[in-house]
Amino acid sequence: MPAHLLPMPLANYVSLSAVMFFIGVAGVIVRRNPLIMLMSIELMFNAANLLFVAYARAWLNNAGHIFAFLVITVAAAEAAIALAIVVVAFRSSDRVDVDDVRTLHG
Amino acid sequence: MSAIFWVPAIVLVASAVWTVTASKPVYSVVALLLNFVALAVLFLTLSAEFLAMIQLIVYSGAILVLFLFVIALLSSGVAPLSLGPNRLPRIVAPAAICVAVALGLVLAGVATSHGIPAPPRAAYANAGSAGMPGVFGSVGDFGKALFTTYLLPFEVTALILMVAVIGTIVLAGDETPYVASRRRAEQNRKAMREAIAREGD
Amino acid sequence: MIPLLIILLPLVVGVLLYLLPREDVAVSKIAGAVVAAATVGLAIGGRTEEWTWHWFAHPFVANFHFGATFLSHWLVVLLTLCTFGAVVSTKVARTRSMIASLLFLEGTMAGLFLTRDLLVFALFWDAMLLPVFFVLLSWGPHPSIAWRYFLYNFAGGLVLLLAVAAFGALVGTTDVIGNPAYHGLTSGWAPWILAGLAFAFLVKTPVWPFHTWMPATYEGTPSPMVAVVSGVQSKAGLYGFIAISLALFPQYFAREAPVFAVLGVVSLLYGAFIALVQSDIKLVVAYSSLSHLGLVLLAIASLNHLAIEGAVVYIVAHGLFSALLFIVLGYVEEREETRSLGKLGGLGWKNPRLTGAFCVAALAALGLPGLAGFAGELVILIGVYESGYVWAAILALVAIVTASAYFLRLLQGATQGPEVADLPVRPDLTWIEGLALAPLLFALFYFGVYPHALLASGWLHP
Amino acid sequence: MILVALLLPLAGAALCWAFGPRLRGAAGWLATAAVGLSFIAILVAGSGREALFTWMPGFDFGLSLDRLSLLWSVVITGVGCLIHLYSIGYMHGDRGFARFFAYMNFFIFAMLLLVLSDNWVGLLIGWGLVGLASYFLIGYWFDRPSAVAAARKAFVMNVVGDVGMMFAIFLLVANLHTIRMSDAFASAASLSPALLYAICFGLFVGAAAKSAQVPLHTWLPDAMEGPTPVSALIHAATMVTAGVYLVARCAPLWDQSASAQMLVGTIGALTAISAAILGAAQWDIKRILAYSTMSQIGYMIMGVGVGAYAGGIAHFFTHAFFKAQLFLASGIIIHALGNEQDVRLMGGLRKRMPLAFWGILTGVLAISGIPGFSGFFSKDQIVAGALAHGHPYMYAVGIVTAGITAYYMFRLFFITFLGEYRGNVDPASVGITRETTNAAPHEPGDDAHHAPAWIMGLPVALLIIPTVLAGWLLFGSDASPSPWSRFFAPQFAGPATAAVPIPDWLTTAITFAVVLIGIGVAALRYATSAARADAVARLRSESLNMPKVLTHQYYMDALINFVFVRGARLLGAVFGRIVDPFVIDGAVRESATSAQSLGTAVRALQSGLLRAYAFVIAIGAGCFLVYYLVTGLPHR
Repeated sequence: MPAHLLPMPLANYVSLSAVMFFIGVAGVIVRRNPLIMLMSIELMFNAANLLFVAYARAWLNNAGHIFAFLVITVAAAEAAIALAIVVVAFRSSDRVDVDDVRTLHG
Repeated sequence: MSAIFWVPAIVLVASAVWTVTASKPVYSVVALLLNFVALAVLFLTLSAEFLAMIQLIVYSGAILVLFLFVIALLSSGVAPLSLGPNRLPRIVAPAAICVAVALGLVLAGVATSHGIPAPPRAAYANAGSAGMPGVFGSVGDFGKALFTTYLLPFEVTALILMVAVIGTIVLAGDETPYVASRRRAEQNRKAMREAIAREGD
Repeated sequence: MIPLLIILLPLVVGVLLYLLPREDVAVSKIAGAVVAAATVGLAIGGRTEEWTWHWFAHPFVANFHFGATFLSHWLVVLLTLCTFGAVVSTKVARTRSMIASLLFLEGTMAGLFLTRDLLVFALFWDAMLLPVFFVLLSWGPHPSIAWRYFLYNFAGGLVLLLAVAAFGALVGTTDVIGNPAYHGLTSGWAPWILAGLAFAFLVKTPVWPFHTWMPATYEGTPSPMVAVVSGVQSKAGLYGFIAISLALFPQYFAREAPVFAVLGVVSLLYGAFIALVQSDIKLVVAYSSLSHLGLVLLAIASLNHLAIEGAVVYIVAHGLFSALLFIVLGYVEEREETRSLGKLGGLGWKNPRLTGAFCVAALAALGLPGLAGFAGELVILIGVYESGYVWAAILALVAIVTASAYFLRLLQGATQGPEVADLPVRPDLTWIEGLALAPLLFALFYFGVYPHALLASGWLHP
Repeated sequence: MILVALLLPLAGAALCWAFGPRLRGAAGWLATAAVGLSFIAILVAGSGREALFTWMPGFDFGLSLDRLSLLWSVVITGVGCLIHLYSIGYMHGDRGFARFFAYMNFFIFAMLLLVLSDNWVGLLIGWGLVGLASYFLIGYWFDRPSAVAAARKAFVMNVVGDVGMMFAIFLLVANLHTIRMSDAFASAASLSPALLYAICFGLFVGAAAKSAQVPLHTWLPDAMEGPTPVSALIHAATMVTAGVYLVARCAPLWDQSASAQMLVGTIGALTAISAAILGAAQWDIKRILAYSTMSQIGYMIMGVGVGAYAGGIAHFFTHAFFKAQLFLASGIIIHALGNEQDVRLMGGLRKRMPLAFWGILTGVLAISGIPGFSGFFSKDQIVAGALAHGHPYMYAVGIVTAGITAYYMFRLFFITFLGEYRGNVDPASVGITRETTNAAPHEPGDDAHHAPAWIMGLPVALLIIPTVLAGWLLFGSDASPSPWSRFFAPQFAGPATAAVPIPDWLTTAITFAVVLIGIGVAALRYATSAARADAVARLRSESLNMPKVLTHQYYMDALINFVFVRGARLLGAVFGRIVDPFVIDGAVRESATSAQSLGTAVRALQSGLLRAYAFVIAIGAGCFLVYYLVTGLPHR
């Protein structure tokens, strides 16, 4: 297999990434459990990573890898902070529902 | 040969759907784990072995475990869909439609476009078979790029992680410095009030 | 190094004043006066000095580049003279803070005039609002006046900053004021940048219809501060027009010049007629300022070499006599305990020296031949006429007649007529008060008899 | 030397102003000496030109003393010196003695600057400073509201004139690119007729304001609020004739423009006759003299306007003497009578004040044009000149005005000096309603009478000489030109005059006949023994029957007040009270409120629901997506 050839056409990877991304979007909008919303966000991150890696392979440029790596790192940080917020927000409530938190209301 | 793409791809989509639709967060975590593994496989097929490892270690090993901890901590993630009336009923349908339309648009765009850019002519110098040191996607290759060309972003990432750690402590710590100082101040005031009251007698 | 010194010395001393005990009025006053006098010397002596510190080079070059150009040299001299007068004449509660504010104002405005960099110009533009804002907050009759001053001018400052940023992005450097290497900007954005600059300048000057913050501000600010604000800060906009709009966007400014000419003429007449019916002495001078600065804008918009030379003379002259007028009005108010023309009168018998100073200031303001205002006025009008704005020149003549009417009304109302009997006779001008006025009076006479001194030293851009 | 002559009075003014309180009485002598030395310096200099300095780029200042400016300078400093001397007596003991002399000296300086400048800007500066000096001196007693108002009026009117001159100067400088007068005159022919007319018009606005010509004349009668020496110096002898000087100086411009000459001549004639008619209706001695001044300046303006320059300036020359004489002599009367200025309360003063009697008599004879006295010669030249230059209407007006002048001047003379002294009758019985008098509460204090009498008497006595004799300089014929016309021949090389249909001697005879009629009428009404015996009743009925249009000066004041003063104030009130707070600020407030309501509307979007925010973000991202799909990805 020549190094610059992909196992599949690039369009497949793009489509796969898009599907995964929009599943994540739908999850964020529809679900009310903050934990599942966060996991949906992780899905979106991963969709983006998939694109990075696929294009890096297609163009044989490892900048994509670097950025995927950075995304993973930032995702880790984000998850940590977000989970901390969730813990603080819902520590004393008996149910976990983002719609209960409305302090951002203008 | 195409199975090496299609099998992980199907697992990927299916597990993503499961993640979003699972009735309990714990199921979502399991589904997400599956998703990550499938993605790691895809990374491998794209000769990004280092990233595949990272994907498994960081995501599956660290982040998902964190999720599990939080679920356990809150212990209220057991009844997610039986939480009473949805406060955004009107959002769900349009959102679904919008998402579907957008997805359709993207897919249509991908399908009809001949414009997915072709690989640039200046191909990678040391392209070879996967796994070999110094080849595209290898740990050495990746590390060299990370610590030379992309050193600054890497350092900034370190800073971000640092901030995240501190932020987490401040936010979720039981006895945050802010709370502690406030409590001490309150105690002092109280003591002073009592002292004044005593002197009044 | 001298330009930097002119900027930093007042700022540093201003901060140091706060280390003094609050009651130590005399020391702070002497320190302020010494600093102001020192900056006068520096400003006159440091004409050719420049000082540069490279700030950043990306996304465009911006430098802390200070050094006087032709016009800014005179503006800084004017600024330091007015500050000296203001500091020496200060007689308010909390003298220390007032003098510190005056020094802050001097430092920031010296920065504004001396900088050669547009970005630094924009920063100082906002910085110079703060001392006045805080003075208005603490001494003014009502905080709303302070906010009004600040919001109007800060809105101008923000637009200015945007325009400067756009300029920097397009040209690649903002170190362009008085820079012969810069050869104009040709871009579709240029008119928008020009409009942004013009908005800030028009508000600051002020020019009709952006002037409504001005009367209340001038009325509410204590005399020493308003002397500097009216005498020098109002020139920031005109300086911008000459040194930035006109010098950096010659062809675009020329295209829009008729708009500015019309605004100038409207201000000229509008201010004159309103000044005619004001009964508060400070408001008379405030509206006269609107009128006079309209004339300068008209001169700039006429794009005529002669008119712009006249504008330079008139800018300096206006700074001198309006600072003088406001300081004198402060003295009058202090003695007569009112600013109403209906209650003032007969000062001429009681305080002849004060009346003399008042007289010179008012006569200079109404354009008496032989004092500094006249030279600028005449040359401006010749230039305006030459450039083809005949109607504007004729309307300006109407405003000159009106000016003589309202300034005489002011002068006579305050100093002449029957004496107001129910007040004890207050002492005439003390020597300290006279010291505050003397440099301004001298300059008014000197530049009136020999205005060529202002122009003999060269010219910024043709 | 010219510069010295110019600066001496300025130095005197500065000294008097700065050290006034310490100088006390010496201020008057100092000021007089400054003017006297200046007079000598002028005579020593004789003629010449001195470059001074560059005022602005391209604006070079200089002084020039030619025959025209020599004449004016000599009169200014000569008569000025006498009036300064007189003032020492008149102002003795006044509160602002030194200040008065500072102003007077400053006036002399400004006037000299006006006539000595060789360029337009210097002329304009002098023009403005003269107005300022006049303002100071009219408003000298500044605690008197009427004086303050009169001073302001004079100044603003003069600024109108300045502005007219400025306009002319724009035209000149913008078209000829020089401020030197001689250069402008040399190239005057290159200007188009319309431009030339505009220039002359602008200059004449200045001249008319300064010389109190219709319709810019209303300040002059009010200017009599100033002390009497001021009236003599400024509002009779020197400043008000600056307009004549200007027209004579710009003769090369006027010579090129017949329509401008027509304008100036007409205005001059109109002023001459209308002021003379008003002069016949006044009771205040200084106002009578003020209107006669206006009228006489009308003559001069008419003379220089029609091109009879030598005649016009000759009348200036003689008028300076006899009018100063009249004012100073009337000042003696006013001073002696404790500031009474109303002639109805005078009468029978011949015995009491012989010097004033003789002074006013010679002045009246001169101004009326009795042959042999100075006014006769110069007036005759103007009237004849009007005809010679082809203006029969002005000729007629000149003759009629001469008659009216004789009437009202002799009326003044008869009422004041003949009959019984009426100072102790009830003012109402002679028809005085208090608003028409302005008895000054504030003329010099009681100790004024301590000043030696000769100080005030000497100038009056000295002035009698030129009042009688100065006119003989003009005596001459076609065969042997008068010294005057020989002296000014190189100054005015005007076009040759047409043949005159009426010989000169006939003009003289007609004029003299009309003058005699005027004197006769005055004598019949005021000098017959019946009139003298019945003076109180006659004056009363005349006061009460005086036409309203005359007592209100043709309503000019009211008209100007209504149209310009009220108009400007109304405009100011509309701008200041309506436009500013409601229209402009209203727009600003409106934008503030609309921003607020926009904020309220946007607030609803901030539901606080996290998922709603996410949805909005998603829609935004979707918009970008659609945009890129439609337009294609940006290509590098």
